[in-house]
Amino acid sequence: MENFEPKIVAFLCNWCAYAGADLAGVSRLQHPSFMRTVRVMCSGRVDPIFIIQALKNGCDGALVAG
Amino acid sequence: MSNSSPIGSVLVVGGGITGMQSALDLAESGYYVYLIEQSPAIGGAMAQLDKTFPTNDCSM
Amino acid sequence: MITLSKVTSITGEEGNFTVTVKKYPRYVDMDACIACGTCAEKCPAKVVDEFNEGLAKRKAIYVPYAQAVPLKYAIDRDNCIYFQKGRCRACEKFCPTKAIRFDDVETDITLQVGSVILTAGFTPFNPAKFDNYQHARFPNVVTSMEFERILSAGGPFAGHVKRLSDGVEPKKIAWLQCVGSRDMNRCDNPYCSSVCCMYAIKESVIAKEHLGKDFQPTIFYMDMRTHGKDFEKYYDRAREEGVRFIRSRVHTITEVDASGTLNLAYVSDTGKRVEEEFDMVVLSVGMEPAQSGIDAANILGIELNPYRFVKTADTSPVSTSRKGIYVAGSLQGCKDIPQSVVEASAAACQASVSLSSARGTLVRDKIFPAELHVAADTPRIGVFVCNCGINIGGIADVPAVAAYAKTLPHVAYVEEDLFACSQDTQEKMVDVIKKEKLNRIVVAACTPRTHEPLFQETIRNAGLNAYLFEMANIRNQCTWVHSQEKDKATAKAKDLVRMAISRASLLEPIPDLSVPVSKTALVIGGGIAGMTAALSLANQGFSATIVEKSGILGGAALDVLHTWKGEDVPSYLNDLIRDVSANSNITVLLNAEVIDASGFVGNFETKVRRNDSIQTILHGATIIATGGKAARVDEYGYGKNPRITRWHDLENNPEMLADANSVVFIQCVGSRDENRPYCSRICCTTSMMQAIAIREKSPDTSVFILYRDIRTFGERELLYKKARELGVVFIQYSLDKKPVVTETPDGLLVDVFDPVLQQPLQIQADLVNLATAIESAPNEDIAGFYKLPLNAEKFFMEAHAKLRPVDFASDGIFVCGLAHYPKPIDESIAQAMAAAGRAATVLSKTAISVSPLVSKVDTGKCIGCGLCAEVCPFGAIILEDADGKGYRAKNISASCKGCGLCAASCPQKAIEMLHFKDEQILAAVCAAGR
Amino acid sequence: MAGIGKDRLHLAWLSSAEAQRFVEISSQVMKSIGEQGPFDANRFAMELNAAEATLNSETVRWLVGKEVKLLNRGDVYGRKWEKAKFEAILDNVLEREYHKHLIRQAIIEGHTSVRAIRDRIGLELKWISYLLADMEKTSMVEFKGHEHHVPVFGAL
Repeated sequence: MENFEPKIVAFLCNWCAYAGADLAGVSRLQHPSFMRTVRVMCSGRVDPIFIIQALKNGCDGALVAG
Repeated sequence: MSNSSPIGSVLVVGGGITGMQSALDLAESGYYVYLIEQSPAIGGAMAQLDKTFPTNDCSM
Repeated sequence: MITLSKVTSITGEEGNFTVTVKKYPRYVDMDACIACGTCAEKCPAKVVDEFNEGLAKRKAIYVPYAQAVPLKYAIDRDNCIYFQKGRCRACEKFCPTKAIRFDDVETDITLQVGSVILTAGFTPFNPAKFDNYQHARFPNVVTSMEFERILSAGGPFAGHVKRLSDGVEPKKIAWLQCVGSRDMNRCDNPYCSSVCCMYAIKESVIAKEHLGKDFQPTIFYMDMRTHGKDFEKYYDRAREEGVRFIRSRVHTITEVDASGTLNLAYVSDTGKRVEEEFDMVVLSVGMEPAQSGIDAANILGIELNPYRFVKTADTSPVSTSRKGIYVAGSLQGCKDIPQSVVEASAAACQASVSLSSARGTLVRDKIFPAELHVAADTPRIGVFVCNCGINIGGIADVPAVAAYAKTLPHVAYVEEDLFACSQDTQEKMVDVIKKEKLNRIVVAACTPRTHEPLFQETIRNAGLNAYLFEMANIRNQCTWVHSQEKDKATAKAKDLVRMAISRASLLEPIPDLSVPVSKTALVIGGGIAGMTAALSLANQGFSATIVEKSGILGGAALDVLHTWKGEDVPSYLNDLIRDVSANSNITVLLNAEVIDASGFVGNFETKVRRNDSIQTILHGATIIATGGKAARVDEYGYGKNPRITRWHDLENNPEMLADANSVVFIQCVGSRDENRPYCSRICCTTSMMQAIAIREKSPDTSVFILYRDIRTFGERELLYKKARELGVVFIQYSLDKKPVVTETPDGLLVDVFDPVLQQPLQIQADLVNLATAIESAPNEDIAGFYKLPLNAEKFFMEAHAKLRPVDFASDGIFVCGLAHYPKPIDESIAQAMAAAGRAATVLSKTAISVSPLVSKVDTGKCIGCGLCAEVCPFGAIILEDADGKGYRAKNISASCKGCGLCAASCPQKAIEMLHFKDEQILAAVCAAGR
Repeated sequence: MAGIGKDRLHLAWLSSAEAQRFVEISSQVMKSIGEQGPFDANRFAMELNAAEATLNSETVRWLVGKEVKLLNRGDVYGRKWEKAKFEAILDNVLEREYHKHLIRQAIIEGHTSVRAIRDRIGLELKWISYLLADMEKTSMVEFKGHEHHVPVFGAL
């Protein structure tokens, strides 16, 4: 389990969470690099199927943030 | 109005929430807008507020 | 947009002004600056940060705050070491784009404009000069503006609330209201600042969220003024959540010990002297007109009132003393954000009225080359990996990312750029796209939120559809936040690029979407708000139809004699009705009622019934001005005794006062209680005006006002002051000890408990006047026809309580007047002008382009279950009777915001979101894992 | 539900200005997933396929879509549903659908008799038989005949 580098798909709402993630960048707030962002127009767009697909395709978890 | 053909542009003095709204409305209605602000960035006092009533949304 | 500038002179007149503007040097080339922040990192000069109210430091080269627009650095000359001492120039040395211009100079710009709108705002009152507040001496006494910054996640303490003296989390904070407001003794600001009660409650509630259950907030106040929409409920909730409210003015603040804990001495409501310790004190400072606004007003030659706000009339709330110059926001008088936004749109509307013949003469649309048809072609993806100077290239291995991109399917061309967004790279990009016949473009750089439009324009210049473009965010969400882990940042950048390429290969061109606009408005309601809105549109050349239920125009204002500034309402109303009736652009339908509506922005269809005939009106915009009315009450014996009146009975029948020696006003009748948990906003001021009129006419008549909180907000406070000076007696009562009115053979008796004397009082009254609540018109039908939300009290709910006070979430529909919330005439007029101004943004266009990223129903798969129509928050999907097939869902693309709720919930998977199709998102998801 | 652990999915709400909060969320998610270790998609292939099919099923999508309406405005009879009641029904439907798809996946893998299915997925024999009968009706599986007196099924 050591050196385990998880890969997590993050579904971020363009207007809130995605913008928040951008701002974290502007503020240079360092955080772990596991996240792979998929931008959506609203977190309501995220079909649960997407999450199953993410897990099927080698991701270790998912985050939906809006 | 004494001038028969007025100029289709408006000067908005102040880049706070009020000035920005005026400028946007005018621009969307077909006028050229000059928005002037004394500081280096627009936003005014509202940008300084943390959150606003009623939803306690952030004010950005 | 011109920043760092001031107006220095003006000549000319309405329609044709010449204005000179002095532009101060920024010392940074705005076109070259990419806001990477290297300069500020290297700048050795630390300066007090005024954006954070002096609680933090910034550098001498800076952006005021992280989300600033324009996001470009500026040098603060007064604090720059080079300008002050002649050496340094560190920023110049390190700037990757050579954007520093130490030789930048002041310039004068001459502008030709048709009108001017002044919105220079307010300055928070500075309490430093008053020693009783101890702001300058004690570190734990802060102003409310400073406290906002302390609370802010982007503030000096990253949102952790702590004392300035020792960094300890406070357990008890006291807010002191009316600092720099309602005070003639010390600060010469006799007016109420209108906003402080509400922001103090908000700050206390948010502080409690930050500090947890044990935190004890206390607010010391004179009158709690929560007179805005839904404010009263917020106040109620704050009390339930444990915010303590004490009606008292703190007279002495001392420091208890070296830790900075404070002792507050005040007199309780029962008259006892109390001392209590607090960890922090927040001074709820009032508003003063900004000096820059006063200067500008003087240069523009417009009149100010005695309190140095710009002078306006109630019936023309945004017009100044000089024609063609308008004012909006807190420079016109203290007000909150929504009212400022309302005035902003109102001023825009007024400027638009006077310049309507020149509309569109100075703006032009950009023309792009014809689009190539590449949809069916095999993807040839061009990938541009940006170094962003050293912002990306300094951390991630850009050559490796680019080399990796070359190995991916469909990638036809890869290049590295120093700055992908620079003008010359953009031009090169157009050439490359054409030469390499690229048909999908991926840019790996900063964030699409700021740069997608720029690149979309670029590829449109190369003949590609704007939606054949995808960005990989390898700066904001990668190198900037993983700068310590260069390998991982590179790996992540590769993943993000792979995801973007995978998605890009499935992107499809999406045609622009636009809908034609019917250049006419429907105004529902013929009161002051409705008439003002219709007239404001008609005077800009648009036509308007007013639908009024009753047989006359005028609405609720027919019961009003004077505005609070004393302007004559009946004659204003007569003029307005005459102008409306005479205007050839306006059709008035009296005794008419809306019975059904359909359509969307630019294309509404409303059915109106009038005298048993039904007509259909086509219109591009809808203005809801259905008004409100005084509530009927049965409290305090109303209706049983002719000597018990409602306020407008008194207003219309002044002869009732002829033989009255004693008049009692009871406030909040039907307001601020369980049935109507809101403040009706106008009643305190109305009673004040009526009481003043009585005392001025017959000084021997005793006048009593029984109130809960006096809410004479803004400069209306001066009426309260005048009433007190004229000898009106004010007695406060609480909800659990309401006054009791009894009939006796000699007249009326009013029993009330006096909190100052701490004993019951009995007042003999010849007349009892009830300040009854304002309630909404029956709005349910209209709300249903246009699918508009109502709040719990059946007032229409705007799109955003602060920022969009006249809009609805559905485009093309606007609200004004009492239909929105009880309000005085000046505010109704301003809101009506605002609604007209907002409607003009729709009506001035021949066609509205809407975002084409909308949902699309596959009618072959659709089974007509209606779930999508159910979940859509914008009414953008309806069920339609497809011939012979039963119901099928139909998109109304003009109303669609592209959120995708419908697609995620369709049981048949019959709905696709353009540009965010299932397979397009899944392509990225699947690519993420590998 | 699928033994995948709901801890692998995180939901969060934040506004555009809350960069700090984004970082906090990101660290929490990292910690949580880090502790759970890597996800082995092959091991859970059957469960994932079944879960995917469940989520794609019309019944589930329809029920989820109706939530707001049932809770706030009432059903076709005008009755408003309690949130708890709705969730209980939803859980029930989800479980049933998921089990059906699990059985189907097991059949696809070659576990064609009731006992073999039980051994693969661990549900009760009676419940499996009951669901199989149901699945036959909706054409998810078909009865293929007997092998050594044991009924066998095929996926459709």
